[in-house]
Amino acid sequence: MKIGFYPGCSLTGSSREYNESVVAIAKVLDIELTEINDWNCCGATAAHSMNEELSMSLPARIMAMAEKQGLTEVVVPCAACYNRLKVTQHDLKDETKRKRVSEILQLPYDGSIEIINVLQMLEKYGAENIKAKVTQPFAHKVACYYGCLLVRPHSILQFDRVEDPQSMDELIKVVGGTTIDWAFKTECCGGGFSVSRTDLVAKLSGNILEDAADRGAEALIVACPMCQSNLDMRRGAINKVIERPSDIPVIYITQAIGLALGIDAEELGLKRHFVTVEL
Amino acid sequence: MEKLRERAAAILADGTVSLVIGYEEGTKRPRPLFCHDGESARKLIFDSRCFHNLAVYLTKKELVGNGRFAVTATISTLRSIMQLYVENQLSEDKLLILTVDLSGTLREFVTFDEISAYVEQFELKRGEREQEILTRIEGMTREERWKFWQEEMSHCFKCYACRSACPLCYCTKCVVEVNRPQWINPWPAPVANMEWHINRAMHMVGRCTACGACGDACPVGIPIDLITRKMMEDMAPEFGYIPGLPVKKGNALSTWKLDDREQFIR
Amino acid sequence: MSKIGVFICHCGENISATVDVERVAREIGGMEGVAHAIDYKYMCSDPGQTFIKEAVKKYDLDGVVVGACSPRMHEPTFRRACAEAGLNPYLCEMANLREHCSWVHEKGEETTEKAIDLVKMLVEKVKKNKPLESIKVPVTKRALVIGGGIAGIQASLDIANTGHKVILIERDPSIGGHMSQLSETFPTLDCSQCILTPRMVEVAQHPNIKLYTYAELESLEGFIGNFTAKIRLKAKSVNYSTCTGCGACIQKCPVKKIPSEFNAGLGTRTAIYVPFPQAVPNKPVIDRVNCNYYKRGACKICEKTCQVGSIEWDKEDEIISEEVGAVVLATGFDVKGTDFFPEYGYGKYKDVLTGLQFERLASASGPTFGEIRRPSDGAIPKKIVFIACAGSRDPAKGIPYCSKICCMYTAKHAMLYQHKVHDGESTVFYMDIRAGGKNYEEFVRRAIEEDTVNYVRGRVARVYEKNGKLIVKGVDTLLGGEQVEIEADMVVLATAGVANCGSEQLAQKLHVSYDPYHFFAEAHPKLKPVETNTAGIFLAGACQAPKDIPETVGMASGAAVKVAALFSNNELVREPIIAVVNRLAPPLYSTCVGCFMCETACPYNAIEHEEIKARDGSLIRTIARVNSGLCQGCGTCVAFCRSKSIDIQGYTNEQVYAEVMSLLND
Amino acid sequence: MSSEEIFEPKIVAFVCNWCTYAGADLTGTSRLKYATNVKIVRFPCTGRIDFLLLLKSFAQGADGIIVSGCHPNDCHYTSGNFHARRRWIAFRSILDMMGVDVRRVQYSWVSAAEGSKWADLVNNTVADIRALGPYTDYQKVADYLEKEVQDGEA
Repeated sequence: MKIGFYPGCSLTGSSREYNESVVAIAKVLDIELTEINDWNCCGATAAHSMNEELSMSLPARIMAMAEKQGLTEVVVPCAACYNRLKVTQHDLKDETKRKRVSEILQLPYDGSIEIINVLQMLEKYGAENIKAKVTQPFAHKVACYYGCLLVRPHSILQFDRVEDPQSMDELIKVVGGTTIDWAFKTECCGGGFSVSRTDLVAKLSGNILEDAADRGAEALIVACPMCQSNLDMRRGAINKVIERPSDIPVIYITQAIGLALGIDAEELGLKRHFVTVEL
Repeated sequence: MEKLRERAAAILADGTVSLVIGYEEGTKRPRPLFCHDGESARKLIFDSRCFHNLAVYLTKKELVGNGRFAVTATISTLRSIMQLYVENQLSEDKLLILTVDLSGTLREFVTFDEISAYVEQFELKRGEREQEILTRIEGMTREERWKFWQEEMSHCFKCYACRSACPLCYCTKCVVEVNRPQWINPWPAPVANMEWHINRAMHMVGRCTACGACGDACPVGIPIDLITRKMMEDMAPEFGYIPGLPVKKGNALSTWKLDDREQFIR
Repeated sequence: MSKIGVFICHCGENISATVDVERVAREIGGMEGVAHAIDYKYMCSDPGQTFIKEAVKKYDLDGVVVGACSPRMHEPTFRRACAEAGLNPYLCEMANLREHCSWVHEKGEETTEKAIDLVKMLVEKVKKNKPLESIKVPVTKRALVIGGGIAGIQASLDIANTGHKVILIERDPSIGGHMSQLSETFPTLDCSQCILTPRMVEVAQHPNIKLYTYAELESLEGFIGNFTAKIRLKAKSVNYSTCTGCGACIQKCPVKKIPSEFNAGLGTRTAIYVPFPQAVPNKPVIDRVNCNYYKRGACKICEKTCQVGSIEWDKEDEIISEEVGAVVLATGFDVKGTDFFPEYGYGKYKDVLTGLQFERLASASGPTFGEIRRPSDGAIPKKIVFIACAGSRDPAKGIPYCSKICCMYTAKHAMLYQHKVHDGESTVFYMDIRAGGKNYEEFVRRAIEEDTVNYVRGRVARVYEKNGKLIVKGVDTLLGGEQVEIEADMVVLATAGVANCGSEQLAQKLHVSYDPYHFFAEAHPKLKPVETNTAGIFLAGACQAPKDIPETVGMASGAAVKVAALFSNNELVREPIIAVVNRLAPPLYSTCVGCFMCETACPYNAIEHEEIKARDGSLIRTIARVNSGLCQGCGTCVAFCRSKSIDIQGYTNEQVYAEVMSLLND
Repeated sequence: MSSEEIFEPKIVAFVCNWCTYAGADLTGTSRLKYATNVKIVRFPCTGRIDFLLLLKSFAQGADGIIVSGCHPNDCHYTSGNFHARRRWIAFRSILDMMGVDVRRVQYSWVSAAEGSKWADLVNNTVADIRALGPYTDYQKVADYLEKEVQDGEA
């Protein structure tokens, strides 16, 4: 299986382990990732809260570059980037906007590229094929946490059940894990307020962590760098505000699968987390 | 072919049918043959040179009478027969169809479905002639097409051979004979000719099976079969049917879909 | 040669201001076949009409053209005038000189010339007009009412009381519908069953009503005044003529754990069952899906217990046919289940209920005998949350409309709860309170003020279970969007009212149209709320849109009056604007060759097969014939007919052809 | 006609009684102005409109034609307009094949509530046809015998 690859900024910085684990499992599953040449930032929260044209142009350039490279399908592990690219693609269905953007970019853009997230890539790859490659079943009871950006707005992303998504749970089951039925799958973790309003993040992420812990989850499984860092990096702040401080680790779905595929923790970047991962 | 003759003779003999319509050797090319007895059935031939669409006779009561009769059918004839079934012009209990397939074996059909199952395998393709002329026409501008047809139509002297040859022109009173009002003047004249052929095409929408009989019949060689041919090719995708393969219920014009596509309605 | 009279109206100044009416009259007067042409200030006035009547007699006119306003306005007026003067009304046509000419153009040459053309056109048409007789169709004075809820019951009784026969069919084993499931009713809090059951009994006993329960409509053929309904009587497996309804079989039935439809799944019932104690008819049916005998071929305990031997094991569905003149659709509505709401637990939490389920809890005849208890553990909920607009007014959920009844019944529920659980605490999350209706607003105020129900304006984002409690996370938009979190013992969703299952198929059987949500469509949103687009079929109650009991009853009576009005005539009179297939002398009989393309084209199934037979009875030909009762006169068939064998009266080929020619000939 | 004086096209409108005719009535009651070139022929339904009428109109010297009825799903007869739509799809492609100028036939949906749409439709169509000029191509070949018969009849 060959597929285009857009890591995005987080995966080269705060969440390198996500990048590492994606690359690692891709290798084992022999999925050939072709990184987009000279890719740029998707604009994240900042751009679209300030300037519409900019917020569309940045993702549009990424996709235009991919088109230029002849890619037809691109996997975007970062939920935020995934969301921005999809939303832009949707907005640029509008003729006038598309014209405007391509004149800003000085690049042709036809929006034909299919943007998918990691979960979709693995679904495409096929549960059976993954199962076949499992060497050490991921025998853990975990809470799959999707966050906001992966599933909302449903009208645009058209991915999974918006209030009670299942795709990650399915993948965990495929690699031998069990998932808890809980209430905070798609609650907000505090997102971009990580720095400016750590208190808020502590409260919101706290609720999530607490519920997962209370229901006996050994770990939180995520597919979004922002969620991961809030739940992991901000654990100190979180544990200050919640009743029962918790040390359950927060790992990426790709890391969980990586472990099941027998890839060693180092390579999956499991040593990079703030909350020690012992799984 | 021998088998065909034997079978024809047999069914005539045992009274299964009172008539077998087929082909016999003609002076230049095969011509239609009406066998009422085993004797004449021996003259029957059936090969690639037989192209007359015998379906045209099947709706003529004075020829076929009220009894059961048989016809040796080419693929075109089969297509026409299917359409005639759809339009209640033939009844399955009155008709027995004989044909010889590519492998040379004799086949018999009665019902619409039997024929359909067989005809399905044959795709309706443009022949060289059609291909040549149609690509030429398709290459023209609108004005050129208008000139082209004006020129062609100027030869038409309204002999209505096209009408007589067409198996689907079975109306007892044709629209040109309707005179209250006189929609289309029966005599040859530029507009009247134009109207006649456009009208023919409209009447053939969803019905024509592109047997080409009209074109073959035209004594002045106007490629009129291509008007219906083109129409059929254009409409097939629009209304989602397979060219030359009639469907049982409702023709393209007398049915509709909520999502019929069109770009010209403001 | 024809003698046409032409009458040009000034319409006060409306036409004459921009059109030179004198000139129009003058020029038309000179037209071939025009015997008389005048202009007058107000043609529709009494003197104006008198002019026409006199002219018809004086010049013995064989056609009249009135150049005035739109025919959609005054065609009937002038046709009547002609009829009174002894001229066939269908020989009168109107030229639209006002809406289509004087009002849309400036004063000037062209305007007058256009006016002349328009009149000319109609003169040419009238020359080809033929006298027509309006069509009379007989009326079968029996009504079919589909659905035995309050709407169907009311409609049946009203029709029956006008002295006409009614056939009432109900899908379930008993009539009563949703209303019989309700505890108390707003705004009066009187017991639903107490007011309904007498009506149910009345239906059963009414001499003019024939009741078929456990029956469904199979098909409906025909047209207004002349329908044939095929009705499927589902096998009850119990002989009602001998069954005494003693109920012994029900006591003994070993299959006891079937969720009861009547109790909205909260209670259970047996395999042989009467849906509820006050059922009409109060006799059981066997639910073959769950019955041991039908499942495994063994049991038959009910048969042993039955004193009168009423059990009929191998009884099969029966299809009967009834002739009726009108149909009332009263198939009601349904409510969304809790499983429609992922954010509220996808129906996996036992103590998250629908409003209908709460009705059963609150009902004295319900599974808890009127005590509010949690389905999960039978405990009495101390904290209860009601969520209004669960699904309704939510485009994301595909239900953008307001279900209308929820605001009221939610207020009622909260009220009932407070009356039953005095130390209880109830909260209602709402978007808006829609309490339009007599004493409705007052009712809601009472809930808030006297029964201290806590109303929170805001949506609930999520409901989830945590250590035996239901955590309700919502927002209070009146307190600056403050987040609210309630640990509730029970949550009641005022789920959206939706079209009843199968309504789409039913609509297709009846050829009535339905809206995107599968509610049946009324003929006109304002002026024809109980009619459908199919003549002779009427609507009553929530099958048209969610509505409360008073509205439903009102609508049902409305439909009943429409039926009664229809039945007040022995025959129906219709405009003769219909298609006809030409008939000629033998040997042709008709130019129709019977290809029946018209048949597939006709939206009303009005094309019939007519067999032309010789004296000896042998079939000569089969040609098309138009059923004048079914034909609505669209003329689609006419445009199809290759041999021009079918034509439409009032818009014949000759007429329209003449119009077009006159317009362009000069 | 000399080139400087503006050309007044002859346009026939075939409309259905329930939507477009009523819509045109509304144009009147709302006193919206439009060109006098268009004359309306009333039909019960677009389903009734025979393609031959369109042909005859051109033969009789029409420079343009408007065909208009109820929007899809609004047909008074539930499906007449759907039938019509199919007919026009087929008819248009045949006319085009024969080299007839299909731009001269303007199809439209105008509801009983769209008085202003009707006015615009008429004005735009008049403008378009004016731009195309008289349909002499067709009129040239319109045959004299036919004319004579017509005059004889009329």
